[in-house]
Amino acid sequence: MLHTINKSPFQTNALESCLRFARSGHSVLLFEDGIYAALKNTRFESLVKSSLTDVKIYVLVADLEARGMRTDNIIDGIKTAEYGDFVDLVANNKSVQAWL
Amino acid sequence: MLHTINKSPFQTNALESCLRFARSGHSVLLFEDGIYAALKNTRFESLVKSSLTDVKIYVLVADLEARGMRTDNIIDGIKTAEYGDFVDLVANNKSVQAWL
Amino acid sequence: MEDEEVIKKFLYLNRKAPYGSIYALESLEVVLIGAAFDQNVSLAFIDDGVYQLKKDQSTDGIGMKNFSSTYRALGDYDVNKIYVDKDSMDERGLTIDDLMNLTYEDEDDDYAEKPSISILTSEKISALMEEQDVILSF
Amino acid sequence: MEDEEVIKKFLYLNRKAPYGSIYALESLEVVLIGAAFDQNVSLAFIDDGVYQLKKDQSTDGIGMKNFSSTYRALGDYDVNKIYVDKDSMDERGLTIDDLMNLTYEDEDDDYAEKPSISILTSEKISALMEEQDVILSF
Amino acid sequence: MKFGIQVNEGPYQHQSSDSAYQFTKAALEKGHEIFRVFFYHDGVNNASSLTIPPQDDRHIVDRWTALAKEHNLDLVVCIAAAQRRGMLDEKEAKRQGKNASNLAEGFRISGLGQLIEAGIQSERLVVFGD
Amino acid sequence: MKFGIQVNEGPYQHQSSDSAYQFTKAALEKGHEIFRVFFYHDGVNNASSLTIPPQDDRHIVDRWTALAKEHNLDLVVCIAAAQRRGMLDEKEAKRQGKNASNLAEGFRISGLGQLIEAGIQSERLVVFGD
Repeated sequence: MLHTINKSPFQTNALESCLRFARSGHSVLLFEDGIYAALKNTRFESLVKSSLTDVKIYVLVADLEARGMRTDNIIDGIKTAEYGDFVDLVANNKSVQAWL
Repeated sequence: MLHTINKSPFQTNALESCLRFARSGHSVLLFEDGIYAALKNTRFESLVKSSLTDVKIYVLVADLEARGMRTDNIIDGIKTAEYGDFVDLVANNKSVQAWL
Repeated sequence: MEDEEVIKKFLYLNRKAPYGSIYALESLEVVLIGAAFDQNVSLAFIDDGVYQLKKDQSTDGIGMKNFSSTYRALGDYDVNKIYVDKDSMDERGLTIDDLMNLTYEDEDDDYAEKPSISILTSEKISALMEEQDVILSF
Repeated sequence: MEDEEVIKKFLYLNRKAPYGSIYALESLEVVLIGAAFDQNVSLAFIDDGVYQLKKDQSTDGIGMKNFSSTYRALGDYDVNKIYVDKDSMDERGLTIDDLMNLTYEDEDDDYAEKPSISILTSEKISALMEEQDVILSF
Repeated sequence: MKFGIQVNEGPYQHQSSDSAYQFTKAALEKGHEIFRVFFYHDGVNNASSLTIPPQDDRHIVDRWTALAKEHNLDLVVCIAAAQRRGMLDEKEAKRQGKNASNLAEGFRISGLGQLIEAGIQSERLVVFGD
Repeated sequence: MKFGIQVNEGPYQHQSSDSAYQFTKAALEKGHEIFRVFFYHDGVNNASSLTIPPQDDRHIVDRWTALAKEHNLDLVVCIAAAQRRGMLDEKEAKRQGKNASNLAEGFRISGLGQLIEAGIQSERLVVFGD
């Protein structure tokens, strides 16, 4: 199952709520303002790092770069994705939950 | 100075951010989904209670009742307000910051 | 060639408080229309979504339409699998007594009136989400 | 009778990240128009608003207009009091080196180029807010 | 006292527009003056003449129009925000070669300077948004 | 594979509408089929024919219209959500006694059943919103 998050973890509870319900083996895509959850050295780094043992996390590069961040700013273990990879993630998972 | 909060403390960081910047003697009006911060027995009760020593907190009764809550559900020390009181709060403070 | 009739598991996942935004109301409008399609429908209420089911809503003061009675009608539309996240209730200090009493008549049990709402652990809500074909998120 | 010219303290308070919503861009549009009014203008960036000033923004991939260069033009409009909340920077792991280098030419000091951005404690931002006549919140 | 009001969200989607209306009405009832209501961001959509809400719901646009008529309010829609979102008066529609306009009665379209002016001329500015 | 797309926010205010477009385009480029794009909530505002963005910005409405033409997409605007927000096609405008309509080329207005149908007929439904 794929979870998508488009909100900053500092602004809304979408990330925390998603990680509470995501199960082992699920994938999480961070995009739009959700990309801030993928970055090193933030208040959410340890939460995100610890969840990486259960879920696969992807971050949309186009949204990362728009916001002045680079792929070497992201937490080790988070994978980068283009829009095409986003499409593949949707295709390869049975369903999608958008944490709006 | 008056601060207004129209977001649920469970959904966004508006309450926490407001209380971080509000100074002693300021007033805070909780309205729309912000009224949930005024209720007893929530995860935010202790944060709100402790802030009452510094700031005055008001809750808009119309929004409280719309959401099925009553004035006896609110934390002791929080004052109730009608729209007219909201107007008075604006008039009686030099400026208003809306924590959107 | 005739199409086989598709029956999918639809989950309406509600995470927003009522009135502050229109998501609760317009989610309910989809549920009502969707009820005509004979799919396997569940509703879940998590995070601030649990506030949608709070009883005693009274919107006279804000001049908006009180749509909470519509939840009571869901049973008549055969929408009777309504799941509420216990952790979300707990952190809001809510119990089942704070919610509207939503029921349906069980046609397999001599039309006995039964409760539609079940309060589930987050683990069970997760399992519910995982078994869906379609999740409509509000 | 002629009106006295009113000079008020205007604070633009920015709390949202750029691109995810239009608030950052449309806030900047107000600042630019407002610069023509000879008021006492300050900008504050707190919470996710600090991300608006992140350098190296590149929006080719999302097909949206990159408006970050407009912040660089603020100095030319005599908008040079730009305050950033230190706590917001800290919890995001950001330092001043991560932000765009915004400057202005100080006409009272032989047009020397000076930095527009000051990083302030939350206490100082609170004091700044308190002394304003008008706060425009974005 | 003289108030300025800023409305940042469209009708129905967010309560902001309702709250702004209730606040404005209460301020008028208390004898205050509303210098201007300025519609910005998605707030410009409050001015659509094509809005048709369900019969059992409030009509947010007509409600603003009626309040403006009763109290001679200045309801100003930001032109930059309006054009991005498809809100045009007749004059602008003609200028832009569009065959329709959709600005409701009681509203006028003008520039962002009107918001700054509201900040200067009003004794209080109150912002309603998301 | 067959995708359904739901768009919940209007153009420009939130990135959702941009993301939905980029996703849809990428899915088509990968050879997938888009069963339908359904515009709900403020998403209906993506269909406004009166939108005039600044010249240096993307034209979100025209971009959807062009993509629909190129790939024969079914762009459906929810009628209930649309009426609340002042989005009308010509027929509905006539029926409601409105003197203007504002539905852009390539979009059609229909009922919520079209969203359910998209959920049933598509192999995946992807929601973009705020």
